Amino acid sequence: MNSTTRKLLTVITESALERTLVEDIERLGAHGYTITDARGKGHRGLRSAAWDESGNIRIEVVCDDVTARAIADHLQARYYEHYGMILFVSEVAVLRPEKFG
Amino acid sequence: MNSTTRKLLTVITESALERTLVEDIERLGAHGYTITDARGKGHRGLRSAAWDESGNIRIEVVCDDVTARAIADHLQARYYEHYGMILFVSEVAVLRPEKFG
Amino acid sequence: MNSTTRKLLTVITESALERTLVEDIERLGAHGYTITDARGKGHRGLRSAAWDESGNIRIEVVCDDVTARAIADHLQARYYEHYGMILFVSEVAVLRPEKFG
Amino acid sequence: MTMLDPVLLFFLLGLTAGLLRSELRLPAAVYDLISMLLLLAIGLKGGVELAKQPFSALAWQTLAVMGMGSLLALLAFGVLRFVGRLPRADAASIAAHYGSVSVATYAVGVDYFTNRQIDFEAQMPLLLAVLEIPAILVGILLARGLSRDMRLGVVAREVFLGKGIVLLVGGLLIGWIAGPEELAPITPLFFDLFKGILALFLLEMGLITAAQFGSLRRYGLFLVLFGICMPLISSTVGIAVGLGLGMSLGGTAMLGILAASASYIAVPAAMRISVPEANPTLSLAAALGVTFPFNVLVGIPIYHAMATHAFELTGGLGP
Amino acid sequence: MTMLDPVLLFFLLGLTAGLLRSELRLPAAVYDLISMLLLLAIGLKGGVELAKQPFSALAWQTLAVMGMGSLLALLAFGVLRFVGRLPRADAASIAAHYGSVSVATYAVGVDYFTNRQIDFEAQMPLLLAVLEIPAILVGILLARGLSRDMRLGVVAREVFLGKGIVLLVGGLLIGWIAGPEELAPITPLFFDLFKGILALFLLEMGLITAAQFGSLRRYGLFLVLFGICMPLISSTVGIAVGLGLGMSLGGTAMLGILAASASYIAVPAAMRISVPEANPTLSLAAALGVTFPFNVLVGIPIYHAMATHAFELTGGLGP
Amino acid sequence: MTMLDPVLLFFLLGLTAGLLRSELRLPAAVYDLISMLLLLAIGLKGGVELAKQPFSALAWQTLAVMGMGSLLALLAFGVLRFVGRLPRADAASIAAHYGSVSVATYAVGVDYFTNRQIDFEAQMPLLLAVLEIPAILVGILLARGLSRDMRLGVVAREVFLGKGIVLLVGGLLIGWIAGPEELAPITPLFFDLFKGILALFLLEMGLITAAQFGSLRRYGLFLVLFGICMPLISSTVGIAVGLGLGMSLGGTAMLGILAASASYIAVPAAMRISVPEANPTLSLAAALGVTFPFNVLVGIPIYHAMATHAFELTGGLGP
Ligand SMILES: Nc1ncnc2c1ncn2[C@@H]1O[C@H](COP(=O)(O)O)[C@@H](O)[C@H]1O
Ligand SMILES: Nc1ncnc2c1ncn2[C@@H]1O[C@H](COP(=O)(O)O)[C@@H](O)[C@H]1O
Ligand SMILES: Nc1ncnc2c1ncn2[C@@H]1O[C@H](COP(=O)(O)O)[C@@H](O)[C@H]1O
Ligand code: NA
Ligand code: NA
Ligand code: NA
Repeated sequence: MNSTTRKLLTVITESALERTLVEDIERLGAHGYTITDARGKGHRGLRSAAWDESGNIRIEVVCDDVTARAIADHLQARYYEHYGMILFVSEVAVLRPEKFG
Repeated sequence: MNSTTRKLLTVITESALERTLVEDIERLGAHGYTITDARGKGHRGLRSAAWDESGNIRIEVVCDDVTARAIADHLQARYYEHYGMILFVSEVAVLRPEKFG
Repeated sequence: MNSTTRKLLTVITESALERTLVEDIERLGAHGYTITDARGKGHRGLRSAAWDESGNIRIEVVCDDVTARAIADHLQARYYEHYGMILFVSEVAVLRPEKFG
Repeated sequence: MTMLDPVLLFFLLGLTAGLLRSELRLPAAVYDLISMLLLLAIGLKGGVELAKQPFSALAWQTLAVMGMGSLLALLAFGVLRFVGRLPRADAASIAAHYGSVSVATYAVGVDYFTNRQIDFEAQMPLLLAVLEIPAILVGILLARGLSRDMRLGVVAREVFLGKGIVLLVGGLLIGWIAGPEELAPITPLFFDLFKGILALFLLEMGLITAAQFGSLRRYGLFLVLFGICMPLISSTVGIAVGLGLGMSLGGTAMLGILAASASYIAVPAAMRISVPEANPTLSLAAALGVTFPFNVLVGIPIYHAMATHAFELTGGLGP
Repeated sequence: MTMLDPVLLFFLLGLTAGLLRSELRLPAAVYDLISMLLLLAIGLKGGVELAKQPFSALAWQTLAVMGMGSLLALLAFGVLRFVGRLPRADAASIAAHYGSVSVATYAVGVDYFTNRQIDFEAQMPLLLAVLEIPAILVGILLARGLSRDMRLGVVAREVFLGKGIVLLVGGLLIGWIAGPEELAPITPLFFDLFKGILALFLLEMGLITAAQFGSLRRYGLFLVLFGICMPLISSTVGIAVGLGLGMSLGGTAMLGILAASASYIAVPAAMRISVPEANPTLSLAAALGVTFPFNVLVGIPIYHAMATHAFELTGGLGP
Repeated sequence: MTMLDPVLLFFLLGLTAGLLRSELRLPAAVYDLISMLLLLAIGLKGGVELAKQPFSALAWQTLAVMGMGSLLALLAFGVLRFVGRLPRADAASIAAHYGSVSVATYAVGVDYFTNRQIDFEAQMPLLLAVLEIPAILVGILLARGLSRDMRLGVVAREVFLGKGIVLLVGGLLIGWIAGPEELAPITPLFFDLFKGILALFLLEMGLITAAQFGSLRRYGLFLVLFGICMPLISSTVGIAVGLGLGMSLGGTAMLGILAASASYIAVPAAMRISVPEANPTLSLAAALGVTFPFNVLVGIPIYHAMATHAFELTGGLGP
């Protein structure tokens, strides 16, 4: 296991943003992303996923430090104020570091 | 990216517990939570999600150290013995630390 | 909270591999696993989950260092070249370490 | 008598189960399937009818109805901003919801008139689709003015290519091109099951409505009053437009129902993207928590009575 | 002849596919939709029938049937604890499953009697709903005694507001209030498709049953024997109660089927919360892996024959 | 005239919505449900028909058709490897797709001939199931040779126990055992709704097809040409085999359609596991992005005309 560390950026936000966020994330240099459907509760109340638009998505991006910072900054500036959104970053060891830029 | 660290507590357990756990988690001071549906296998055998009740849920809570400890202790005391449940905690960097108490 | 650290291994790959991977993971010594359905994009293009086989799965395994290494090595050798797959490892604190081998 | 309609009983069942915090909920995939079937069925039926008759007046009606949608949004904005003293963005967003339409309310209306064997114009589903659009644009203009970056391209895509319009207009076109004979073999799914599927849909609507009551309590009396009075005003406008366009009694009442209804699918999605600072809970609570149940449980018969009365007074105006 | 019923063939297809470890599985959302449709259909049909007739004896029958459910749970507990030597919690939990009922078995019973044009009492769906409850309470009492914190509030909510009872009772009420004429337009979905949907449901039940066989192997012969003998005993009790209540042949046999069936939805969920120390695998393996296939494949004709025989002997007792 | 078939209009609606990047998409669970219903319906209908007649020639036809599938895969491999200069693994994988069959294309063919009241042999669904298999084995052999570890066990399980074959063959057996009378109560779901469900399915197929166009652009002209010419060649082979087997006009044309169609479900899954180095995007782009729309929009009438012409020339050969 020949590994290096990268950042794992996780964003949890409203399903309605999926298309826009994915464009932003790719534009800011991520080489990939993974999305799962989720529900939850936060400052903006319950998001129950009773129908499509009322749910959350959970986006994960594995990338280098600079990209993670760029995406986080962009999301914070652009969406944080008006959308249900949280965002956190952790360190992960990856196998093929070149895959993640 | 002006960040601080918080705890990310992840609980994987039986779907049947969703309602109760969510109440517990809020009562113990978490400011939010995120749930995704999952399936899996552990000491209590396969949980295949073939129907609703036979699946797992995966609950994530971002919170401060004390809250994470409180929730983990409570879940361990109350549910660990009789329910399929695992629980792990990692460090994450968050953007707006005030959001997570 | 009487905790120890373990590894959390996360694999994101094509749904078609679910059955085989689960067998591999159990054979290599993991005591359990959790699976969620996902979609995403990477070097092999979009995986949209429009139908079952076209989606991804996200497998999580909490285990000790040796097992994580064994699984990661095996997956890298066996699947990395020809399948859409990423894999990353992080440190997590667990409650009942004996549960995870 | 109306209350015996099983479709409404399903709504009440959902509402009750929701208020009692039952475990009952439809999986999102089922909700999606059911709403797709309804939208396609409404479109197909409209398309078949359209094909049967000349539609010279159509362009004119479309324009009139778009004007109506804009007017209703402006009206609602006035009330919300100056009577309700809501922030500009919230007033604009809620106004967009009320200038637009609810497919579920329309479907209950169709059911109501079908039960009573009252005909209405074939172009109704087209007007339904058309009505989704202008209020959204008005809402954005009200929130932003003309000055700033409006992301109109994104919004237009969101609206015109949203599920609702694609299925409704797609169904219309298919029904229109294929005609009743070619369509016959697919009627068992789209037409025979229509009312059963509508019943399931309203069960879920009841559950969703119940979930809005919490927010209502928080945002108080004004929203509730608005959610009841606004459809009464809107329906009057709708009925006047119907009369003005020389529609039949059924069509006039239907236009009243459309005017009275408030969107809860296309508009929320569009507003989320173009007026993000508006609180989406407010508009959903009003549209889903008050106006929808009001319309389906008591509004529709009222609008029907209003249209009948108007017809008696005028004998139908028309161009 | 019975084995030609396509509904059973679908069950066997699912069972075979499951045992061969085929990839086949229904998405959870589809399972949910299908079981909702079945529960609503059973309720609606029962409600329509109930509306047709006076139901003076209803309260009395409800009580008798609740007593039966409690008795069956006690009986099962005795066998499990003293013959099977299972731990108290496990015995109590399994007993609760067998004192309660399985909607899928009931639906196959309905299909069986419909095929043979044998009538049964209109209140059957109501008794089905009623029977879900007492065994759960008895099970909790057996596991806990009266002393400790029983979380009865939580359990009651779980049971009364669980999906099963809400849809069954909701359907009954809607059918009863609306009546057959108002219901006519929703029959294509709920009644005409009933047997097709039941077939799909049994396909999935076959897959689920197959998945239980692994646990069965682990827990051995006693569970298998129990899963076959208990329904034979219970059905005798059910038939005796049916006779005692003066029911028709169809109704008596149906009560035998209800008594013989073991819950695998409402009770597992309730037991998980109120008797968590019971191993849920045991009860599911017995109820789903043994008793369900036994009942639908060979039990139902047996109970029918038993009821017929009892009728010949007694001529129907009744109050 | 053909283009008025609503089923094709639904396909075009999906295609258009997909190309315009609409939000429209079916949840995966709904896609699963719909494809299950189609597979079961095709199987059941075939089974009922099979039961009606003696089928002495069946084993012989099955063998001939398996030969045809292998031959088509070899043919496609030759073209892809030596004309298209594709890598061995890719050529083998795409060849397997084209030697196998597409259930969706078959269903559109059924619809086409039903509309025109042209009969075809009852064993068609059986041949459909049988045709899925040989091309997969040929594809693997072509990619690997006979030497290396072929994981044939895994592949066989994947193929024989895959959803497609289990439901198709399961349906056939159920239809065959139960017979038309026992099946009658489940026809409202499986037969009456068939065409409506096929319409929904083709809506989704349109969306999926549109999603392949991006990859097509990348992999260029050769794939497009192959995706159009290959089915024209294959259908000729299929029609020749049909004639040789002495089939009716409808059956011969159907065999042409089956030969022309390319798998996009069973084969991709099997190739992913047994020939992982083949790029799955290539085969999906050709099969779904070119051949499927070509077949359903223009191919089927062509193959029908070809079969008619062949019949006129030969008067039907047959053994
Ligand atoms: N403390 C938290 N832990 C985990 N998830 C959270 C937390 N806070 C918010 N979320 C998730 O993020 C979504 C949006 O959060 P908010 O903007 O606070 O409403 C919620 O619906 C939750 O799914
Ligand atoms: N080692 C593990 N790694 C990842 N997930 C696990 C592990 N052990 C258990 N799980 C998950 O936790 C659930 C309950 O675990 P258990 O209580 O061990 O049966 C399982 O169904 C899995 O989804
Ligand atoms: N940088 C990344 N961050 C998060 N997920 C990724 C990333 N790259 C790939 N993935 C996921 O892994 C799957 C397979 O990746 P690939 O092999 O690169 O096509 C993709 O479909 C994504 O779901
Ligand atoms: Na309106
Ligand atoms: Na019972
Ligand atoms: Na072919």
